[in-house]
Amino acid sequence: MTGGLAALVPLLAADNGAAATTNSLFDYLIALIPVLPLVGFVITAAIGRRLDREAHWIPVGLVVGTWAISMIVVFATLTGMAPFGHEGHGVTLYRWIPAGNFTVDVGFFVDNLTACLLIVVTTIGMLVHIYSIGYMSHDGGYWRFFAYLNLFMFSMLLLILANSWLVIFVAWELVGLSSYLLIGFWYRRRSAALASKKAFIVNRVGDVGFALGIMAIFVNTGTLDVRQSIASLTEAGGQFTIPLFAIALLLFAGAMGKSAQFPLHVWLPDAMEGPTPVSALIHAATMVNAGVYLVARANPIFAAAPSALVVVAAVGIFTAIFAASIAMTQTDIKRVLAYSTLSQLGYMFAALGVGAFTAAIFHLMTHGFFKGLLFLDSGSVIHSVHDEQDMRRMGGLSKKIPITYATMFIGSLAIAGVPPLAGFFSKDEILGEAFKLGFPWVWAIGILVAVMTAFYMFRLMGLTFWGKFRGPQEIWDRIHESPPVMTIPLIILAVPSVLLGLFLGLPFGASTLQHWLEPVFASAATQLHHTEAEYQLFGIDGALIGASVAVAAIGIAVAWKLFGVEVGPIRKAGEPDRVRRLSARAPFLYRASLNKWWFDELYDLLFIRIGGRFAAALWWFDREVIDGTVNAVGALTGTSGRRLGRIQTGRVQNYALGIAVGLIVMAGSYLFIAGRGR
Amino acid sequence: MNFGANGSNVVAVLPLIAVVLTAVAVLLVDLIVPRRRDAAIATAMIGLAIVAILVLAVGGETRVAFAGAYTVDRLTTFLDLLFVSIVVLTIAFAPDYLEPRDLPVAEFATVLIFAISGAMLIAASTDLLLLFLGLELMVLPGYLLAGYHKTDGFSTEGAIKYFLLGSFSSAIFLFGLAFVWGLTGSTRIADVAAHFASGGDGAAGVSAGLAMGLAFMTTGVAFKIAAVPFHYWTPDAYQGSPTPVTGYLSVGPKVGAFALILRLFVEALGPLRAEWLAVVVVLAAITMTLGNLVALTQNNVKRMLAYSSIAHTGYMLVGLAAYAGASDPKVQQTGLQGLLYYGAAYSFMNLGAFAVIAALQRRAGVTSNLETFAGLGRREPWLGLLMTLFLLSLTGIPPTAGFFAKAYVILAAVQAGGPVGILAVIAVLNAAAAAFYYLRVIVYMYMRDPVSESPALAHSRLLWGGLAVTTALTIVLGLFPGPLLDIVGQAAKAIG
Amino acid sequence: MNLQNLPILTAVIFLPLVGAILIAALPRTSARPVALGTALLTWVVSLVLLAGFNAKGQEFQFGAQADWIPLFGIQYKVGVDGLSLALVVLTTTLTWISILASFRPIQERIKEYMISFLILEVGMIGVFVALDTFLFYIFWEIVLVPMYLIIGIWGGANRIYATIKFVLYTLVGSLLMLVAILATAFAYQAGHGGVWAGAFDFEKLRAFAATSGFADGLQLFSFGAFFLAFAIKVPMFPFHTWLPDAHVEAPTAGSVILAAIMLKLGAYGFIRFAVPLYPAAAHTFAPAIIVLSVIAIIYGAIVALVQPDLKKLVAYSSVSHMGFVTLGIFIFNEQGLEGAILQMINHGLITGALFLLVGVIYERTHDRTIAKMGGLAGSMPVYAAIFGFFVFASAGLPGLSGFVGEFLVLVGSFIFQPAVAAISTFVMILAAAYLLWMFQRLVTGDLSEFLAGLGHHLVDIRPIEILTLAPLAALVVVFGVFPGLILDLVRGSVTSVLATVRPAAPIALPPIIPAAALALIALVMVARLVTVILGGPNRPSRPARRGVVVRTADGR
Amino acid sequence: MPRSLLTILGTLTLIGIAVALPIGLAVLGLLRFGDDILFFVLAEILIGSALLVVTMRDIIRCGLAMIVCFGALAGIYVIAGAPLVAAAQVLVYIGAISVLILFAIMLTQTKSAPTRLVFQTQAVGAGIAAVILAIVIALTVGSTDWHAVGQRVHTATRDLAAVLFSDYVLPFEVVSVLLLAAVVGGVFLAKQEEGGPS
Amino acid sequence: MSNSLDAYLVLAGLLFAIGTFGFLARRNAISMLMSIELMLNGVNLAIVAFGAFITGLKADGSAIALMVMAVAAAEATVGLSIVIAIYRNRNTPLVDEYDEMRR
Repeated sequence: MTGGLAALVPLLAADNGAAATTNSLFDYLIALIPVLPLVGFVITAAIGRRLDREAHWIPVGLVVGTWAISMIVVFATLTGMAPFGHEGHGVTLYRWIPAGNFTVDVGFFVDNLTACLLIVVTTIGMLVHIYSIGYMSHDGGYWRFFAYLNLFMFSMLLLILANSWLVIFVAWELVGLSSYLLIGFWYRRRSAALASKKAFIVNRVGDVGFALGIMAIFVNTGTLDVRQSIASLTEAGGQFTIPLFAIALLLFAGAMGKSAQFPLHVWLPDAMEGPTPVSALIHAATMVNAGVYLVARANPIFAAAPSALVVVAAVGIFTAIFAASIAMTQTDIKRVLAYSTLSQLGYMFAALGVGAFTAAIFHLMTHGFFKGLLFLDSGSVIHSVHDEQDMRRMGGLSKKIPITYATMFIGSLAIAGVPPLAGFFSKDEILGEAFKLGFPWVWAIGILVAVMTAFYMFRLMGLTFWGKFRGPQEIWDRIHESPPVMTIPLIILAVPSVLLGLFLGLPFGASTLQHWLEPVFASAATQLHHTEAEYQLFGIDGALIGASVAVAAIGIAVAWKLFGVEVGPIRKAGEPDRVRRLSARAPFLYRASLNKWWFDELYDLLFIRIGGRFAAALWWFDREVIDGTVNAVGALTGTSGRRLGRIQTGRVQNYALGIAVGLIVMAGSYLFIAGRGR
Repeated sequence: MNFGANGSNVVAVLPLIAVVLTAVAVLLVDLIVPRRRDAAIATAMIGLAIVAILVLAVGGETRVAFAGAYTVDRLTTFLDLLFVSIVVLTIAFAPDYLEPRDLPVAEFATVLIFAISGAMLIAASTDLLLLFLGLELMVLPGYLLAGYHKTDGFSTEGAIKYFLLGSFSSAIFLFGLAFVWGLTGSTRIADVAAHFASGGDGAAGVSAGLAMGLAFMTTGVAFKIAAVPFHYWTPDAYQGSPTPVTGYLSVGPKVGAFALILRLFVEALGPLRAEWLAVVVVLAAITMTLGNLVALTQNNVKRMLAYSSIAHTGYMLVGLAAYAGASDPKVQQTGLQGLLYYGAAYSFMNLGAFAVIAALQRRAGVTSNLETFAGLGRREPWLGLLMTLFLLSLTGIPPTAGFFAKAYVILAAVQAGGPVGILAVIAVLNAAAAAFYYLRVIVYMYMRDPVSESPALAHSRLLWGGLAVTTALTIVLGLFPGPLLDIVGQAAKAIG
Repeated sequence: MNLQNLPILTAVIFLPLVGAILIAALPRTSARPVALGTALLTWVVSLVLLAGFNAKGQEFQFGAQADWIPLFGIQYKVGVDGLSLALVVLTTTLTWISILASFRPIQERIKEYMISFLILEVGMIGVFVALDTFLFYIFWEIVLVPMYLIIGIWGGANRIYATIKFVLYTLVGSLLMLVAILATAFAYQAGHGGVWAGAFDFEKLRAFAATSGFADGLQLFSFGAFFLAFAIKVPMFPFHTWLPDAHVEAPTAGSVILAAIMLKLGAYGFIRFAVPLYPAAAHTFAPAIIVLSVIAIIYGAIVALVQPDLKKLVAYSSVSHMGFVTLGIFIFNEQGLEGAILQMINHGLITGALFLLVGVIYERTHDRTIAKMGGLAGSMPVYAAIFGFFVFASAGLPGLSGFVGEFLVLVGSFIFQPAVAAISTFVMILAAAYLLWMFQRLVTGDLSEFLAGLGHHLVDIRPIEILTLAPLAALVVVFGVFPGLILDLVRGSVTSVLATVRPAAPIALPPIIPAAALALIALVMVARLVTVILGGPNRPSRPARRGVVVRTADGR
Repeated sequence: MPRSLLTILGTLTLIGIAVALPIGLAVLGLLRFGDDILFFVLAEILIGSALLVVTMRDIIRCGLAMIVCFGALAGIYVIAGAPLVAAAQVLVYIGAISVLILFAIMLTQTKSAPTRLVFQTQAVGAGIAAVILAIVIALTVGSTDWHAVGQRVHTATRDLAAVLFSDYVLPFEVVSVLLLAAVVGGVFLAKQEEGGPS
Repeated sequence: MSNSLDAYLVLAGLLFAIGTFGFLARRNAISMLMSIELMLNGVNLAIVAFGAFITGLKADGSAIALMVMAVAAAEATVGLSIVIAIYRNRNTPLVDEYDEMRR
């Protein structure tokens, strides 16, 4: 009890954990990062309804505060200031679970990896909050939306800050919850409700693996502290109950769920039922990166089990091409972006799989910004055309919504890998590393995906902004640019989409990011025998860059050819007939892409129909066999009673005969007993 | 030797004399002031109170009278008090039933008191002939009581069935007794026991004649206690009899017959228990099982309670089996104590249950069908509550007398181990099955709406008083079994 | 003043009885306030227990002892350790909540209802604090009667079938347990030179079991009997079929108590009596019980997926959740046992709340069919929010109390055997599936035609209803964030139980007896399956009212 | 009337056998004359009349046969050396019980109660049970050592009287109470209620 | 033969068995009553025989036999009164028609 009471005053107990250091100011700051949004959530959930249209002040304000604190902490971390140093700094709040030798402390730990994610999460989170003020301004559940968003921020920050596997798992589930709430935000829409449920359940599939992985870690190491357990797991010559390979795959299962990797990808496209800021924040920039973060966090474990890394790479790159293939034919603007997200996440996993952890985090950061930007743009588009999401009823919007158009164009260039935008650097690094680290097949597929990426992004641009408007005239007349509260975040986001790559990862020698993340990934690199090769701009590296740029160009060109372009002087109308002919020529591929390779149908068959039948059969079994047995025992008793009751004929002579027979039997048995006794 | 006028003999039989005189007095009072119920009842009650006082006064020390034919020991005292309470309660419950049917109370009380004199005689007899006579004195008035509602076809039908089968079984029993007399050459229980203990017929194995005698006696006794397969009379006689009589029949003659068993099988034939153990075990098992199974399907509460009474016989036989099956004298004692405790507990709870039925039948023409009980909890909440208590006690739900009694015999059976241990398991499974039909009555009382809205009846104070006593005992014997345990402990010691 | 020396525990046990008697004596109108007052008073006094409890000590505290039936050494002996105390407080809490929740729905025979409820509380508390096996049994059976009445009188349409099934099923197990209690006492007595003193005293029995131990045969029999009694109560697969029926028919508060407390009686019995007294037999049986628990976990969840009735769904989810409890107990390690206890308490809070919530709906619609519902979020937003909260708590959302217990059990079972944990963990998916399915059908979408037809009857949750749910919600959060509050409390109990028994052996080839038991269960099921398929007698789903007219004369 | 003829023939045959059997046995030396012959004849009469009691159609004749049966039994008692019992047998059974039964027959055998069927449908089963019972008893009796004296003992009336009023005084009194109870109850039951059903 | 206990006992057994047969087979209540009397007489014969042949019993045999007779008389009284009572209700002495109560 005492532990619990002390926990009510969190930081007083900060020194009961392993790291018994004097409290520094940063301990409080670190703790405040997740606590502020939690406070925002609680307040808004409690009184938000009364605040009505003013409900955004508290949550947005607190998130801005979080961002500010985060930036201080990030700065301190990355510059290796006092308590952080090279290895990072942790703070323990209280002992959460004291169960024998199974103890879990709630505490935070900030190192450079965390810092990198903090940048992405808090920045985009803050911008999305602001953006939402405008986007959601007319929605009935205004306060609810901000409450959920704050809950999400809390969960996501807890996820990246936690220093115990189990607390990560808690946050893991909580982001799942907030995702559920936000996808199903418009609960009256049946599709939204179904999508949210699907997201949560599919995530749970991955969570099972994660949970088992955590148990395995505990069984192997006796602790759930992230660093301690990793340290003892990667100790040389360690003998473990559960092989590391299994642990790595179990953790990866969790990552697959949250990051929507094949075959658990099905929830993410449906998740677009949520409001667009949600898609931007959760389903593009932050939550879906949790899987990448997890694998990166556990990188020594993976490095110690290289065969698991191959699995990661294979799943990642397959998801990349698989999702890209679907994105090429989707007509819903947000779905295109959703599949694009899947595909980009696949890249990141491929990077992790090949051992290029830094590259993966690099792409995570750049992708977070430009995909967030793209989603917010799409939101702005949807907003402007009055909640129309089908690109077939768009077109020519560039004139009406120029800021949106401009920022989206930047985002598209970034994702397509056009230098010197952010996406170019990060994607190029992934592909390059894959090639150099001995995974040419990853590189080859990756290149193909790059073509497809450039293609579907500019298909999207073409269909949305260029050419003629294909929707109803009355809509066209009312299209207008979004309010500044929405466009300013777009502009702000466009900046890192352009510059972040240059800043973090200029590929000449050790980049900034590499420098930052070196302490986190060093041991894994050693384990995997990576050697720092000289950067050869005019050798292998230059060739790879050239290939990347080339494929991006090819993709863009094909898209322009088919769907038109209106950039400055380059103007060309789209060729819908040709598109039609092309799709008719490859009907299977086209249909497969359009129908997302029928995975929804497959799962529906497997889990809803067959699984439902099975469950119904089991219920039948329960009623008829198990309960039937119980009832049969009862019925049998009753029946035998009824049968036995028939000897009571009512006729006294029958009774007497019964007695006489009983007498004879009795005599016989006594004689028998007597005979035996003799 | 002349025993007749011996003073100590007279002292020993004083309670018996008093009870007979009470019966006669009631008859005389009825002759002097005819048709005055209260006078007859008052006489009976006063007489029985005197009897009870005499029982207590005479008891306390062991008195052997009539050259060992008649012994007053703790067992006698305990059983006598039990019998007196049974008959007092029965008389208390009867008027409410008899009055609307225009049946006289005086004759009822007289015959009933005669019957109980037989039971008291059994309790004190240490002579086989006296046991037989006591048995007859107990059951003959019983036949008459069963047919007491003589204008009612059911009552007389039950009576004649009871009578015919009862006489049949008496003859069988007597035949068995004769065999024992022939073999042992004595009618004294002490002599018989000594004969068998010294290996007269027992040690070297049982002679065929003795086996025959045992078979006939067991059959006769099994009939009286309504053990399967000699139980046939029970449902018909119970259902047919006037309800207070049914109540009496279900406890008085049953406990009396068990008293006979204690005197005959335990005291006299105790040395042969290895021979009759197997029979008792089988009887107990099939008695419990059949009683409960058939009770499950009954729709008439009296008939259901008749089958339940059969089942309870089975439980009591478990105590007897524990006595016979145990090698440790302490455990044997436990078995007998269990039997006695069960007898007492069963008497009170079952009388209580029948009293409620009788009270419901205060309006002539009301049957004892389950429908009668529909909505009782609402119509007459107190009666419903009490009935619930008695039924729960019969089920064996703590903290009631029935529970402790059941636990006690089961404890004895568990201790005895072997086949008797299996009997314990059969007993509890039966108890679970039995819960169904007891609970069914509760279902009707509380969970069904009344078939017809009839106004609550006014019940006599006597009935309420009697119910209060049975209720109190049903609860107290369950919550604080200690005192009674001491008593039955001493009683059992007298014969074990 | 030392709290330990006051007869507080006895007061907690019998206060409700006093209240019941008071209600019986007072007029009908005072039944509600008196009942609530009594329950609240009991609750407060039980909190005093909590305050005065010394969590460091492993021995029983607040003990009270008096000879009852000296002849057999049967005593009135009560006392609490952490486990008991936690469950007692859970009981007192949920009782007043249930009574409060009954104010509106129960309008008929309110006196009898309240009396039943308070006596029920006496029995439940008694079970948790009895330290004499005989006394334990008595309280155990006392619980049956009021529940029987509560379901049977104030229940739904098919209540009589359900209540009789409930009672009979429970009785079968408990009566065998009585035999086992008596046999154990006798074995103790025989081992102590025929002296009965202490033969029913739990502490003495436990000490005896720990030192010389009971004979193997007795252990197997007694454990088997205890197992049956407790397994039916928990209920473990395949003894669970009474539960859905009982829940569906019981009134709301009855369901709450049934789920929250009554099911815990069985689990408590396992921890308190079955394992410490018969450790060898427990060890022998453990593999079979673990198999059954894992089946229950998965099976309950799968069957819950297809339930058309809200209460049935929650009932089957209880089967699944309680599977964790039995699993945690019988893997015999600290994580498992602590998790099991935590799960017991959390299941009590969460499922209790879910039944309250179902009751809220039922009170307005008089229906529980999921298919008829829909769109409640629009017309009952607060209700929807609270409902969602408990749905996620039930689904084991971390941060809420359901998670920690489940996870601890899983960790324990992973230590025991990873395969067991792997199978059991899958329930996370299934639980999310059936709970969210229910939630979605109920809360989202447009208001269903059925509900729309109710018009203004469909009011949002009332303050009194919130009052019943708020404490539960608060506790769910508190225990989710600070599970140590419970874990520290019960550590002593856990340690003393585990000291008596070796860790369970992994399931490889189970010993012959449990294997035979499992085989028997399987055989019975197969036999029944064959009869059902061959068109055997159909199950009488309604109260058996066969057409056979038993010809009994309409006699006296 | 072949049926009545058959009955007469059968009866004659049975009587013939009954007479021939003791003579034959005596000739063979299995029976000593005197008591043995008397015993045997009385036993024959006893069994024969008992069989008639349980088989005859007309219940009044059954009652008469029973009187014969009891008379024969009294004779056997005399042979067994219990003359007082024999006397009591005559008084109680023939004098009281039989008459009582005959009265009851008169009271209950109305025209409306025809004697259609003498036997229950289970007569065969009853017969088998009775035969088994008889055989079992006979076998048992034969195989048991009763420690009996070789020569039957005559019970002097004086001895019996002494025993009766010393050892048996309590049973004696009990029997009187029993009879009182039976009479009180019997009178109540048999008494016609005024205004009751006829 | 008249000096052999076995002969008396067999005779008693026969009488008892005949009585049993009558009791089981006859339909008329009074016939059944008579059968019971036969059985009791069989028993009495056995008792008297024991009195004659068993040293320990001597006069006891006769005394018991007298008691049994008295009991038989009492039984007859009771039985006949019941028969008469039921006859008033049912107008038939045939016992197998008294089967209103069964199962």
